[in-house]
Amino acid sequence: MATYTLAKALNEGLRRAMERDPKVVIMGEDVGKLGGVFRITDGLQKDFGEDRVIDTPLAESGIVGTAIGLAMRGFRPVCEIQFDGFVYPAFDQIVSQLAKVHYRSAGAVRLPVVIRIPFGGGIGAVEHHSESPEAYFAHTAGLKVVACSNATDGYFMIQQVIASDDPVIFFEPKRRYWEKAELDTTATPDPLWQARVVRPGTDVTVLAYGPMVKTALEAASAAAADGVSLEVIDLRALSPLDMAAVLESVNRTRRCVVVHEAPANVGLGAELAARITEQAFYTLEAPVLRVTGFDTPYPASRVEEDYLPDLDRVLDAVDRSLAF
Amino acid sequence: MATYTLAKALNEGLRRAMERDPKVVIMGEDVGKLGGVFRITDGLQKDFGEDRVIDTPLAESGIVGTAIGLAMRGFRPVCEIQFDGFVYPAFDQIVSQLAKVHYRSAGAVRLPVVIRIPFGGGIGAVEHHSESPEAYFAHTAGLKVVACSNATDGYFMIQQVIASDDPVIFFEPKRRYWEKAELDTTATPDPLWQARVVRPGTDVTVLAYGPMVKTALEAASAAAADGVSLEVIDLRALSPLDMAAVLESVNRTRRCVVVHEAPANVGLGAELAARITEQAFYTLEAPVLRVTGFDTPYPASRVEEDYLPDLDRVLDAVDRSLAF
Amino acid sequence: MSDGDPSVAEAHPELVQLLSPEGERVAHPHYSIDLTPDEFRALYRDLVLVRRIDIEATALQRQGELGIWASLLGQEAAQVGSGRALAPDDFVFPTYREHGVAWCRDVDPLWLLGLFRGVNLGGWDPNAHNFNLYTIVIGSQTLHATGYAMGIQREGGGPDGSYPGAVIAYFGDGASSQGDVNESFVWASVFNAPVVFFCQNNQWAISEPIEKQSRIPLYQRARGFGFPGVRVDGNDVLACLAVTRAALARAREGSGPTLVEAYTYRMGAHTTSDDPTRYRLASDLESWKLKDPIERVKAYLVRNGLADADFLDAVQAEADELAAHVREGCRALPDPEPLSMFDDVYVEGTPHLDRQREEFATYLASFEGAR
Amino acid sequence: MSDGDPSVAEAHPELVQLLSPEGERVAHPHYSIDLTPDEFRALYRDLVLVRRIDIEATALQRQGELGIWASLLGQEAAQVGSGRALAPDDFVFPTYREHGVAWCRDVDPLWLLGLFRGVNLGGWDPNAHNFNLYTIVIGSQTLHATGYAMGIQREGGGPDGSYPGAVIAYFGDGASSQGDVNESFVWASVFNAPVVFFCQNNQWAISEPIEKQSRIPLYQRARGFGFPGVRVDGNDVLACLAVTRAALARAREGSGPTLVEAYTYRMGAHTTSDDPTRYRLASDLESWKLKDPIERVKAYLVRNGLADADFLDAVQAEADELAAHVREGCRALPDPEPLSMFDDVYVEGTPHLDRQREEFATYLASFEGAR
Ligand SMILES: Cc1ncc(C[n+]2csc(CCOP(=O)(O)OP(=O)(O)O)c2C)c(N)n1
Ligand SMILES: Cc1ncc(C[n+]2csc(CCOP(=O)(O)OP(=O)(O)O)c2C)c(N)n1
Ligand SMILES: [Mg+2]
Ligand SMILES: [Mg+2]
Repeated sequence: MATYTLAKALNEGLRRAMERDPKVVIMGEDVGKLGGVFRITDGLQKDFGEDRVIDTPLAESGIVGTAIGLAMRGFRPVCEIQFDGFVYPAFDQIVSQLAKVHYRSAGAVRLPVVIRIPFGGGIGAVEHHSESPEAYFAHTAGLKVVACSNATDGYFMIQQVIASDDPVIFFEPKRRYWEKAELDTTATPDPLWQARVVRPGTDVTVLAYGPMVKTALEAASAAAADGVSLEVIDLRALSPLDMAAVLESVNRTRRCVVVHEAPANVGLGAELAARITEQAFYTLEAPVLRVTGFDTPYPASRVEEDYLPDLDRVLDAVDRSLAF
Repeated sequence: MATYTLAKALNEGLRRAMERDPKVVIMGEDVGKLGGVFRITDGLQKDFGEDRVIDTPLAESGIVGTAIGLAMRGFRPVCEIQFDGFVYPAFDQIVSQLAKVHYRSAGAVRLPVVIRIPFGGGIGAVEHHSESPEAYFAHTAGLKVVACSNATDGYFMIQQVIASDDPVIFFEPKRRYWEKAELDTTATPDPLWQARVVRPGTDVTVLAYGPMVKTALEAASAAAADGVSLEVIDLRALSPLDMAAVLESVNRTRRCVVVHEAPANVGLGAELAARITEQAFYTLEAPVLRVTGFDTPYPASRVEEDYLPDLDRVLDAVDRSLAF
Repeated sequence: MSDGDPSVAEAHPELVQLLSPEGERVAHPHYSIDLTPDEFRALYRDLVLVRRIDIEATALQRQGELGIWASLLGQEAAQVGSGRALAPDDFVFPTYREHGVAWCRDVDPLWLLGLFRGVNLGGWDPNAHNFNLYTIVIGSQTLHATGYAMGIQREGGGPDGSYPGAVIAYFGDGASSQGDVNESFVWASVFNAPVVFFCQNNQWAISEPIEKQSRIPLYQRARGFGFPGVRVDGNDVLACLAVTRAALARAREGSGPTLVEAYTYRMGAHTTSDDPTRYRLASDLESWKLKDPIERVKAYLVRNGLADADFLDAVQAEADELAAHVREGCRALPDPEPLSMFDDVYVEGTPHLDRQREEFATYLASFEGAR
Repeated sequence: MSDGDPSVAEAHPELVQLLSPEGERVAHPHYSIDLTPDEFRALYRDLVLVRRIDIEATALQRQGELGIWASLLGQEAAQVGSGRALAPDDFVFPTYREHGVAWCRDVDPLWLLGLFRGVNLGGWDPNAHNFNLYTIVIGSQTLHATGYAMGIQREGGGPDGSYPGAVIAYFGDGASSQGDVNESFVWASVFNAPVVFFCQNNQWAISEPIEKQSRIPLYQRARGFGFPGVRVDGNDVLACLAVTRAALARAREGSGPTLVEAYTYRMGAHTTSDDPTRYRLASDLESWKLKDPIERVKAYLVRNGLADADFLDAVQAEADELAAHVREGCRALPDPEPLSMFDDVYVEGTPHLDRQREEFATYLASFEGAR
C-alpha cells in the first residue's frame, strides 16, 4: 500500500495497461514530453516512445477520427481530451462513428477506444475548462460512460476501460486530481459496471459520481452530526447505470437525492429520477430531488462556488426530501 | 383558409420572414436552386437572390460558425441542416459559441440564429437520416429548442423563432412534411413558448411533440373507442418546457405518458418525468411512463417501425399507467 | 503579394490522361502503363459489369425494392482504375458511392443493396475484403483512413522503411470542404502516413457545383499541406490506374500521402431521390457523354483488335447474369427480425438493454394471436 | 508527381522584413512603409506599454490576483503592427492572447484582466471597440470572422466594389490544424470575403512544436485554398504593419482574403500554468532574444536621432503609470454577485430559469444571519 494522488494513480494505471498490451497507444494534445497539462501521461512517452504516446496536431475531431482508424487496425487508442469543453469538435466522430461502427458492422468491427476527459469545475479556470458534458454521451447509444472519483478507481478503472472492447468515455474529476489516498495495486478491483456504496446509511440515498462523491460524503458527515443517516453511492458507471444497486438502496431509504455538477435540464439526474420513480414508485416517500449546476452556461469562476453543488445544497435537498 | 402541407407552410413562413426583414438570410447545403432536399426553401433564392439564400460549402461547422459571424454583423441567419444526423459536425459551434456568446458578452451581443433541422424517422432512409437529437440541445443552456408538428405551427413558429433574439434550434418532423391541413395565415398565432392541448381528455395525459403528436392523437382516438380518455399535449417548446401547461393537465389526469422517437436514456422524457414527479408528487397515481425509441443506434429502416413508438406502444403504456 | 496567385496554376491544369475520349493512347511525361491484352479486356469487363450493377440497382429502386440508390454512372473508370490499382493488403475507406471499388474488392453487390434496401447498415465484414463499410457522414472516413495508415506505420515497415500495405480514402468534391477532410490532410502530412486521398470530383455535391467548394482545382489543395496533388482524367481508366498505382506505391515506400483528384462527372442524379433538372441543364451532360469511360476503352480494344464480337458478347452475357443475380438476390434479401435491432450495440451487453429487449419481446408476444 | 514538392518552397521561405533585428531598415520588393517620426515613436510607445501590461498581469497572477494569464511576450510586434494597420471600421476577432491588439482597439487592459481573474467572461462590448471578445476554443473565431465579413459584403460595397471595412481573424500555429480554421479558408475563398487571417506562428502550441502541425511553412496553407499567403517577420513591427495594411486594403478593395503568417516566438510559458522547461531548451530562447521586437525599434530610433533620453524616459514613466492602473484596477475589480450568474443566459428569459434563480435566492437568503 502506498499513497497516490488520483493523477498519479491514473498515470500508473495507464502505464500498466501499456506494459500489458503493446497495442495500447495514447494520443492527444501535449501528452508527450509535457505529460499532458495535468501530467496524467507523465513519463510515458519517454518510456514507450513517440509511436505509442502520440502528440497529435491540435484538432479533436482528428484525434478521435484517427483513433477510430487505429482501432480498426487492431490498436487500443486512449485519447486525451485536454479539457471537457474541448470535446465538442470531436462530437460528430464520437456520436456518428465511434458509437455506431460496431452496430453498423453487425459486430464485425470493434472499436476499443477510450476517451479520457478531465471534467468539472471548482478550479478557478476560464470558460470551457469546467464543464460536465457527460449527459451528451450517456444519451448516445453505443457508448459507455464512466467516471472515477478516487485513486483506487482511477488506477483500476482506467485499466478496465482500456481492456473493454467497447468505446468508453472516461471522465476524470479534475479538481480531485491532487487528492491523496491509499492505493493497493495488488487488490482485486471491483467490477467496472457496478456502483459502490461508499457510505452506508438509512434515511436518504445520495447518488453522486466523479467530483461530487467527496461532496456527498462531506454532506453525509455533516448530516450524521444532525442525526440524519445518508447512504452515499458512487455511481461509477454513468451508462449503463447500475440500477440494481441504486434500487436496492432507494428501496431501503425510500428517499433519494442525485448530485451532479452538470446542469439539471435533461441531465443524468433526470434519468435517475425517471427510472427510480418508475421502478420504485410505491416505495418513494418523496420525489427524487436533484442538486446540480444551474441551467446556465458555466459562469465566471468567481461565482463558481455558488454554481456548483456543495455540502450545504446537498443538505438542503436532504431536508426537503425528508420534509415530504 | 387554404390547404397547406407542412413543407409548404414552412416555405411560406420563411418567405414572410424574409419579406418582413431584409436582414433574414437563409444558408445551408442545396437551399438555393434545389430549394433544399425537402424543398422547404423552394423558390426563395429565385426571389431573394443568392446573397440572401446562400448555397454554402459542404461543412456544417462552417454553416453555423459563419452564421454566428453574420449575426454579429446584424443579420438573422436561418441555417438549414440537411438531416438530423449531420448536425454533429456543427456541435462545437452550437454548444460553445452559439449558446454562450450572449452570456459571455454579458448581454452585449445577441445571436438571433435559427437552426432548422428536419428530424425523426419513419421515412425508410439510410443511416443518419432518421435521428432525433433534441436532447443534446435541450441539455445545453443558452439555446432554445422547439418542434413543430403541423402546418399552422410550421407557418407561424418559423416566423416567431426568426423574430426571436435568442438562438433557436427548430425541429421539423420530416415524415410529416407532406401532411396537409387547413392554414389561416391571417390568424393570430399562439405564443411561441406555450404547449397546446390538442385533444382534451381526462384519464391520462400524453405528452408529445413533432412527429409523435399525430401518433398520440391516433392513440387517443383508439383509446376513446375503448372508453379511455387521453389528453394529448403538443409540447411545441422543448426548452424551455411549458411546465405550467403540463402540470395543469397532469394534476387533473394524475397519469402521464411521454412519447418521443429519441432514445429514452437521458432524453426529454426523463426530464419531463423528473419534473412532473417533483412538482406533482402527491397527485400522481402512476409513475410517468416513457414511450420512446430504444437505447440503440437507429436501426436499419426495415425495422424502424418496430423501433419507433406507434399507436400500440402508446396504448400499451397507457394501459400500464392505468394499471398502477 | 509574394505567393499564391491562383491564376497561374489554373491556367495549366495538368490533367493526366492516357486514353483519350476517342480511345487513342496518349503519352504522359510522368505516368505510363503497360497492360497485357488480357488485363485490358479485364478492365473493360469490370467497367461494363460495374455499370450494370448500378443500372440494375437504379431499376430496383424504381420498383420499390430499394429505399434509395446512389448511382456511380459516369464514375466507373475512376473507381475501377483506382480499385484495380490496389494490392491485396491495401485497405479501402469508401463513401457511399464506391460500388465499383467494392466490385474490385470482391464485395458481393447484394451487400451494397442490403444497405440501400434497409435490411442492414452495411453488413459485409470490412476485414474480409479490406474494404470498410460505407460511410455516409461526409468526410469522416478520411480520418479513419489516416488513423488506419498510422496503425500500419506503427506495426513497423520493412528494412527499407516500406510498408506491406497502404490505405486509400475516397471522398467527393463536396467533402473537400469538411473540417475532417482537411484535418486528415494535416495528420497524414505530419505523420507522413501511407494514405492516398482519392477525390472523385464529379463536379456536383447534390445541387451545388464545384465552384461552391473551391475556387481553384481541388488537386491543388494538397499544396497547402505539403504533399503532392495530381489531377487525373477520371473517365480514363488507364490514367486512374496508373496514377493511383504510383500514389499507392509511394505510400507503401514510406514517402507519405498523395491527393489524387479524379476529374469526372456525375452523369445521373445525386441519388434516386434527387431531381437534377432543377439545378443543371441537360445539355451539360452532352459534352460529358462524349467522354464516356466505357466507350473509349471499347473503341481502343476494337480498333486494336483486342476485342472481337465474341468477347463483347461474352461480357454482355456475363452482365446479364450478374444483373439477374442482383435482381433476384435483392428481392430475396430477408427483412431483419425486429429483436435483432438490439444486437451488437455493444460487444459486452448491458442489463439496461437486455431489459429493453425483454420487455419489447414480451410486448411483441402479446400480439401473437391477439388483436 | 506533378505538383506539390514541398522542398522547393521550403528552401526559399520569403520572410518579409523591413527592420532587421539590429534595427536597420531593410528594403523589400513588394512592401514598403513610410512613417513620420511621430508615427515611429508611437509604435515604440505601443510596444513598450503593451509589454508592460503583460508583465504586470503575469505578476498579478503570481500574486494570486488572476487565475491564469496568457502572456504575449515576444509577440508585441506582430500584435501592434497588425493592430495599428487597422482602420476604425475594421473588425477584429482575437484569440485569448491578443492583448496588444486589444490595446490598439482601446480596450482597457482591466477588461482583459477581468476575464483572467474570473470576474467575467469577457465583458467589454465588442461593437464599441470593433474588437470581439476573446475566443478560447481554438479556431472557432475564424469562422465568425468569415461570416462577419460575409455580412459586410451583403451590406453592399461602394461603386468600385470596395467595402467600408475588413475583418481580421487572429489565430495560432496550433490552430491551423483545426477543421474550423480550414473551413474558414474554404468559405473565405469561395465567397471572396474581405477577411485577413493573421496567424501568429509563435512556434509552439503549448508543448508541441510547429512540426506537429505542419511540415511546410504555414503561410503556404493558403495556396491550397486559392488565396495569397505571406510570411512576415513577426518580430518586426514595420513589416507586420505594412503586410497587414496591404492585406486589409486588398480585402476592403474586394479582392478577397489573405493569410498572413507572422513568424515569431512565444518567449514565455504558454500560460502561467505552464512549465516550458519540461519541453524546450532554455538555449532556444537565446537566439530569439536577439530578435526582440522592441530592442530593434529602439535601436533604430536612437541611431537615427528620432528618440532621445527624454522620450525614452517619458515612455517609461507612462508605462509605470499604466502598470499602476493595471495593478490597482485589478485588485479593485469587484466579484460578481452570485445571482448575476442567472443574467443574460437569454435575451428573453424563461420561467424555468426565473424559478431556479428565485429558489436559489431564497436558499441564499436562508443563510443570512443563520449557520
Ligand atoms: C456531414 C454531412 N452533411 C451532409 C450530408 C448530406 N449529403 C449527402 S451526399 C452530399 C453531397 C456530397 O457531395 P460530394 O462530396 O461531392 O460527393 P458525391 O455525392 O458527389 O459523390 C450531401 C450534402 C452528409 N451525408 N453528411
Ligand atoms: C478546441 C480546443 N482544444 C484545446 C484547447 C487547449 N489549448 C489552449 S491553447 C492551446 C494551444 C494553442 O496553440 P496555438 O494555436 O499555437 O496558439 P498559442 O497559444 O501559441 O498562441 C491548446 C491546445 C483549446 N483551447 N481549444
Ligand atoms: Mg461530388
Ligand atoms: Mg502557437
